[in-house]
Amino acid sequence: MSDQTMQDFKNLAPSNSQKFTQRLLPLVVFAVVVLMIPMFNPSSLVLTLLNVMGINIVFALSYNMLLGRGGLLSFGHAVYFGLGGYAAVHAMRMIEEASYGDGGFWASYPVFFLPVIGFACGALAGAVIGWPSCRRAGTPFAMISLGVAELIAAAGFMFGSIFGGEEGISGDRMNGPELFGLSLGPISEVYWFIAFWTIVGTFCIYAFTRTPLGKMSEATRDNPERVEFVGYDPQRVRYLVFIFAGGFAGLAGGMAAVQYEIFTPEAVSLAPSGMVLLMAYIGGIRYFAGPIVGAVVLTYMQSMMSDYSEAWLLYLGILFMVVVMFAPGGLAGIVAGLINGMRAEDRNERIGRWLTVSAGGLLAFAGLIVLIEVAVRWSNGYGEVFEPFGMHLPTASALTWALILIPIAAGVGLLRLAMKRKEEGHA
Amino acid sequence: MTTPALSITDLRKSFGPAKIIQGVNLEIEKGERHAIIGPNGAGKSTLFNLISGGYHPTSGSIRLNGTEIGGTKPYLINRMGLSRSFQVSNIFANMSVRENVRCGVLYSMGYGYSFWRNVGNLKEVQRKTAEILEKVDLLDKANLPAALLPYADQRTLEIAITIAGGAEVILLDEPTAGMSHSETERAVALIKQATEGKTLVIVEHDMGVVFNMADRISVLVYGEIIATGAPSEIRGDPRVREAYLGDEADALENGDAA
Amino acid sequence: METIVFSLLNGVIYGLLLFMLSSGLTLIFSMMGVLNFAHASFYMLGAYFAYTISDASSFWLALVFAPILVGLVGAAVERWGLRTVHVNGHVAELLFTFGLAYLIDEVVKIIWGRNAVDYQIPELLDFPLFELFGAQYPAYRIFTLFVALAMLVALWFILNRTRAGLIIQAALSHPHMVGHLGHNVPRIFMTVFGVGCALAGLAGVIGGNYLVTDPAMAVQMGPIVFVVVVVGGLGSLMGAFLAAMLLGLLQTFAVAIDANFADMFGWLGLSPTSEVGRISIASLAPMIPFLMLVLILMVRPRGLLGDREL
Amino acid sequence: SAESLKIAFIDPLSGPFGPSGQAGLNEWNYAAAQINAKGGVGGQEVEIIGLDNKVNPKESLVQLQKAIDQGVRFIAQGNGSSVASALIDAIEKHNKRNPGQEVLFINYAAVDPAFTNERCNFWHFRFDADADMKMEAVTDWVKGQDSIKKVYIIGQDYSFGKAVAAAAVKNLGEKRPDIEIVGNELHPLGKVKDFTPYIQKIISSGADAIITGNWGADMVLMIKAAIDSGYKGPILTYYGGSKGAATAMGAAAVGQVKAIVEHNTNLQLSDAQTAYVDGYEAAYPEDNYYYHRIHNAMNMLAMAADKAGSTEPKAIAFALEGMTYEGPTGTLTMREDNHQILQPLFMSTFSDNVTRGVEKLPLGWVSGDADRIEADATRTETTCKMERPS
Amino acid sequence: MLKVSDLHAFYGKSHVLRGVNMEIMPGEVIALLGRNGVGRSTTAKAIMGEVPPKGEITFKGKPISGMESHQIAHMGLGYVPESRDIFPTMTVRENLILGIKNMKVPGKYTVDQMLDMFPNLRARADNAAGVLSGGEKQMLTMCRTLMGDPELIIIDEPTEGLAPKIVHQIGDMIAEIAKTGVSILLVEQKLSIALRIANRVYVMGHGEIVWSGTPEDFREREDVRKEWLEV
Ligand SMILES: Nc1ncnc2c1ncn2[C@@H]1O[C@H](COP(=O)(O)OP(=O)(O)OP(=O)(O)O)[C@@H](O)[C@H]1O
Ligand SMILES: Nc1ncnc2c1ncn2[C@@H]1O[C@H](COP(=O)(O)OP(=O)(O)OP(=O)(O)O)[C@@H](O)[C@H]1O
Ligand SMILES: CC(C)C[C@H](N)C(=O)O
Ligand SMILES: [Mg+2]
Ligand SMILES: [Mg+2]
Repeated sequence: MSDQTMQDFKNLAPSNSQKFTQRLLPLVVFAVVVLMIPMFNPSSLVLTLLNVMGINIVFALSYNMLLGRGGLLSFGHAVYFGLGGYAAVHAMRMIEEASYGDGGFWASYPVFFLPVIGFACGALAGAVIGWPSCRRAGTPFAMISLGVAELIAAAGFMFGSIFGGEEGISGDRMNGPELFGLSLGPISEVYWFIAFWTIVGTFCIYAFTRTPLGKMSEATRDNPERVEFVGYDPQRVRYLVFIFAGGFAGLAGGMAAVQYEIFTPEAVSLAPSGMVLLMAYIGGIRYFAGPIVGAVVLTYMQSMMSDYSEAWLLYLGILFMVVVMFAPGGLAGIVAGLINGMRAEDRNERIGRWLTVSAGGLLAFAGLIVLIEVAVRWSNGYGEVFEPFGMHLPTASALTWALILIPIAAGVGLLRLAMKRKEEGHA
Repeated sequence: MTTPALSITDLRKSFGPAKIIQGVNLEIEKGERHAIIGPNGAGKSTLFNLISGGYHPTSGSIRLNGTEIGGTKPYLINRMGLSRSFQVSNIFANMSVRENVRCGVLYSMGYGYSFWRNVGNLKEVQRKTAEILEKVDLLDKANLPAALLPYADQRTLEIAITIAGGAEVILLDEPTAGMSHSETERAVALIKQATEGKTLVIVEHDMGVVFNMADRISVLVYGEIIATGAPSEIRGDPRVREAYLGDEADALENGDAA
Repeated sequence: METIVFSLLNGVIYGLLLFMLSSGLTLIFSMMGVLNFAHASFYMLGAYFAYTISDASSFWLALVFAPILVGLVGAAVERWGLRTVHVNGHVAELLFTFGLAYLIDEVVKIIWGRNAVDYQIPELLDFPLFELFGAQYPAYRIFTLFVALAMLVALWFILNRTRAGLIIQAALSHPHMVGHLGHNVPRIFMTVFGVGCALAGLAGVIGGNYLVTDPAMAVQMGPIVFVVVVVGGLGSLMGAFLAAMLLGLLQTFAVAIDANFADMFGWLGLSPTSEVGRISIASLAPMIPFLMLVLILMVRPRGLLGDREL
Repeated sequence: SAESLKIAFIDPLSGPFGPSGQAGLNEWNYAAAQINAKGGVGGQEVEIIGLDNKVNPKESLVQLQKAIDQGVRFIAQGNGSSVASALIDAIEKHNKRNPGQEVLFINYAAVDPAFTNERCNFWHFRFDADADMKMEAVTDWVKGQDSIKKVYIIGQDYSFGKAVAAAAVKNLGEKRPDIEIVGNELHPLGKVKDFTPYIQKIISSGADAIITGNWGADMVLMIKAAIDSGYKGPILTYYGGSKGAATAMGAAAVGQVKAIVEHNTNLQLSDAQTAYVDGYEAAYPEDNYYYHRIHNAMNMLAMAADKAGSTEPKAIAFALEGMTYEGPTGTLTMREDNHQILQPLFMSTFSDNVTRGVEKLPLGWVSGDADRIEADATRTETTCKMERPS
Repeated sequence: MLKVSDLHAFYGKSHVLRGVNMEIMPGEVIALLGRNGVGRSTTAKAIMGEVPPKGEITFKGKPISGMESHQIAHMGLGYVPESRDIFPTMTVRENLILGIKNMKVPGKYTVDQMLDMFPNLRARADNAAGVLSGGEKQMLTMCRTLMGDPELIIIDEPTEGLAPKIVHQIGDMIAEIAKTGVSILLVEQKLSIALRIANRVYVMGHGEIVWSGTPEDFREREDVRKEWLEV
């Protein structure tokens, strides 16, 4: 081979500075943000929220190893989260027992490293369950994952000593040796624990995407048939990825075990599996950062929006459907589209269109909010009235209906306009 | 005499009642360029599928360098040094051209299912990828998504993935299908160069390509090989004319391929 | 003896209910390839519509109009939702219906409240039909049986007498081509989806007062519907029927059996006081469908009577 | 001070147990309004914050954390011993980790006996009779019924259901060794939609009576299936008064269904108490006055605050220990040794001869003089070794 | 019968058709020739509505641009695309049945008559069409379109990827179809076939028609051939 080729090739490959800005920098920024948060003295409410976000970030990233990277749609990923978490809670109890009892291995095991147990157990579960499930991709895989999830969830109420039945299993995180001077009692100390593992998890999952196995998992997603003819067994690729995804879900489970100090069989059921699917998808499965965005947004909605509106799940459903229909790249895809668009030559045209779309979307959404909130209050039947910005919007008032119908109509109109312009623009 | 690269004896394949391959015998020497021609539906692609592990033979034997491979999984056969391309482009559409080729390279370089190495740091892999890309002249398109390549380039990429693993025996299924004249010429040159010294089995309907490239030609009709021989023999064979070439044989004789 | 007769009867009726619920999905899934996650939500809508209609007028009107309404909702969903995501493939469609399930659940909660509504069996059918071993058997259950059988016959007729199935299947691989052959694909898709949903709605009318009409009914039934369709086999109505019956009977029998693992496997040395030994067969009932699902997918991916793999 | 005293009410507000939780929330709200009209608790206005936990322990802890983060110091919960168990644990940990910010747990219905025995805890006070105490009363009634020869026990598969079953087996064995227990079964909590197979099993077993601790939808659906299938024997319940059960039973169940309760609205009520009940039913026309113990708890809380001269949970807890309260049904005592209330209990029967019906029906719950069990008679031995903060 | 005037078409930003004009009379067989990539397939797609057309297209006097593809088909316009698009999971017979537009009105051919005409297909009648070989697929596609009794068929590259002998058979088949009175617009590269069966020839270059005339004229015009067809 000529030196010339190597030269050309080097030019094609990203330069070191590109590598740094595109790969390392985002991770570093992420870590710095995480480390700086405590400097703002967040309240325990905020800390709780952040901790849950951290757990969900790792969980959603692990899910995306399957869905986004591996093309495997799973409805049972919470199984590995749950099993990892259960293992960690059991370990936590053993640490407690050992430190009050006769010592031994568990007495010297720091709670700080429980996520490692979670990882091991999640990976083990992945190894066992993945064996039958990874033989085929696509719908059979999805259906098996659903079946397995329901099976394990049902078993949750059967094997009391493992899952604890309705009561679940709980533990106390303040036992065993302390690490880094963290007693893990107050939530502010748990924050450091979560921060540490969020960064470790994120980094490891990112690193995984850059390994030969990670790359071949993408290849298998795109074209399993061809993968066979370049020397790989697609089942094996899926299986290995599945084990890792299970492991990282278990890691997140271990983080959750320390945060909540309790696990109930509900943790392995369909509901949290659905939630992580929503997180990854809404965030954007084709982007590494997508699930992170999704986890942050959905956790916020789940914990905070549920205080403002009883119908938050409805908003979530709508958000999800809008993403599926109009933005398959998810929130991250929208952001990436904006950034690319800013660089495109027809920038001005695009900005105009975006503005129209956002205005239309916001208007339609505002109308929808009024509709939903008025409906919720009507449905509760306590005679409560929706009063945004000091307005008084009872069900019967004409103003209410005007505020519902006019923005929706105007919004839809604007959206159509934008759509039409886009078509024309392409012509 | 050395063992043939590929030796097929009494190979049969039926799908239900339909007997598609009905007793094929074929030996291909190391370093030979062998073309398989035959009417549509004769079973050429099926034969390729049998050799490369896509289908299980109903009976008969296929030996690669003396080792039986009939019914072995495709990825195992591939690891033994046999690689194939597809009649309909079968590439990794969501990946870049470079990544496509790299997928073909990874296993052969011993990086199988490794999950502790960063692909970016695998120097040999990068060098090999670049080498292949250069060979097929796709270096300048290395970072384009494969799906956005023009049709002819996708066909070329198909070939690139096939040769990337460094297999000694290469099967190409209609590599120039759908290409224009100039593209076909380029592809032929490229294939010749890239498979220098390797064993090549090729299926083609473009007689220009076939007669230009092949050392020997086999004619497959209704699942049976009715003739094998040097291009000149095949051209003259009346059975081949009757079953396959039709009027085109005359055109070929006039040196004016379709 | 009593147990066997009761379980048979209950099992058959529960099985028929499952069949009613899943027949619409079989239709949609096998014709359009859409694994409609919201199918059970349409079932729920059927129950709620029926509740509202029968509250205002009569159950018999509800029996007719609730399914039609649900069908219209389904058609609308196809027209303004699914159609947009169709181009992005089956996974996108599945995800769309997944979101739709959330949406319908929440809307139902807003309109009809978070707790069960009082959807009652019509007076005309609210009497014990016969007495068996000292227990009375409600007439409504037998009514259910007849509705389900009528549905089976009607569906079988539709599937075997129309070309719509072929056209849709063709459109899955090459939608444009089907248009060039002169078929109005979008309209057929919309109709099939609507009819499938209407069938779910009918199941809701019947199942809502047989069981309970509450916002959790969709979540509870959703996964089981998949089990029926997948175990029965893609594209096979008879398969779905068989699978539903099998599931109904197995689950009912499990509940009726008064034994635990120790009773069954005591000869293996399983102690009746151990955790595993204490597990009762009855408590296995909720696991049975999913066990079946996983096993079938592993052993026979085309299902009991399916004509192609999932 | 102007600051209100917040009580976080963590119970199911949706799902199969939603009606039970919602009724509880309504009564807490009413009790708060009533006490506020009298000047509140320790001079502070009481505010109830309803939080939905879907009967899930983990979700409850999430809600607990949220409540605590908002400065709530009092937690009320009742629906589900599974949840109560998690709350007791979590509150204990919280109180240990955050001295000076303790939280008090007011349990108005979770009756797993463990909470006032081996798992008793200083921060937990129970205002309902526990499962053992209630079962004593139930089996005392069975003792007098010679016609009952076979009993079927059915319950929900969790600590409370198990506690009921265990107590029933133990007590029947002591009081009526001749009775055969023909079935002792647990079913999943809140998941069964059709109880007919269970009921047919019970009928086939030849049971003369059913004992069940079921509540919420599990109660309503089970009793509906029993009536529909023509089961005729007595059904002895803890929670026959669950919302919706009366409608499901209808006149067919008159005299057949019994429930062990601390109150029913057909007792001899004082005028004040009548007005109180009327006030509730006027404020919540969809509900009936049911959780009398909530109103007891609210009044005792106010008394404790007055006694302690503070609304600090720790002070209130100490004040509550051993406190007696003259309630409408008699004298109530909060046991000091295990934080279990002692109050009169009533075996009540579903009847069509009522002055106050429930669920807008001419049917309701009555109890005669013989059905009253005095507070002292309900006392049980406790294994509690209470650890008190200094 | 079909009249195309000033037809433009775009793929994204690229302007592929730049004002195509052509006309097909009833019963005519027209060959559309041109080098790879000049836009012949795009012309076909634009007529069929698969690519949004800009310009005027009338069929039997009625404008058809902007119509849904099934409406176009019902007007009597058949299309055999380059990609063939057989329905792989269905049997050959089912593929043919799908060609029928209206089950209630009997067409010129029944499925059985069609299979009789093509013994190759009859042999595979109950096999999944996906496993047919290239030539068989091509035949099936044409037969399927014929089942709908079109008055004009647009056939795009029917001989691509076929064995030399089959190429001739396909040519004969098209000539055969033309004899039944159906008009044909044939997009073809192989001159031998195109010139053999066409009444008239259009030559396309860079998204425009650059020459038109009879096959006889075409044979004379070495220059057209050199400039627009050879590489
Ligand atoms: N999986 C299968 N099941 C049934 N029949 C099959 C299957 N695969 C191929 N066939 C049949 O085998 C015959 C040979 O097909 P094959 O694809 O090998 O032909 P070919 O020689 O490659 O033709 P072409 O040159 O057109 O590509 C065809 O008639 C086809 O219908
Ligand atoms: N889907 C598409 N997106 C973008 N460009 C396209 C698309 N399809 C075709 N083109 C481009 O449009 C031009 C005309 O394509 P067309 O398929 O009409 O050519 P053709 O004359 O039929 O040639 P061929 O011999 O390749 O069939 C080509 O340059 C082609 O690259
Ligand atoms: C509200 C109550 C019915 C709760 C039940 N007694 C329990 O302890 O779980
Ligand atoms: Mg072939
Ligand atoms: Mg073309």
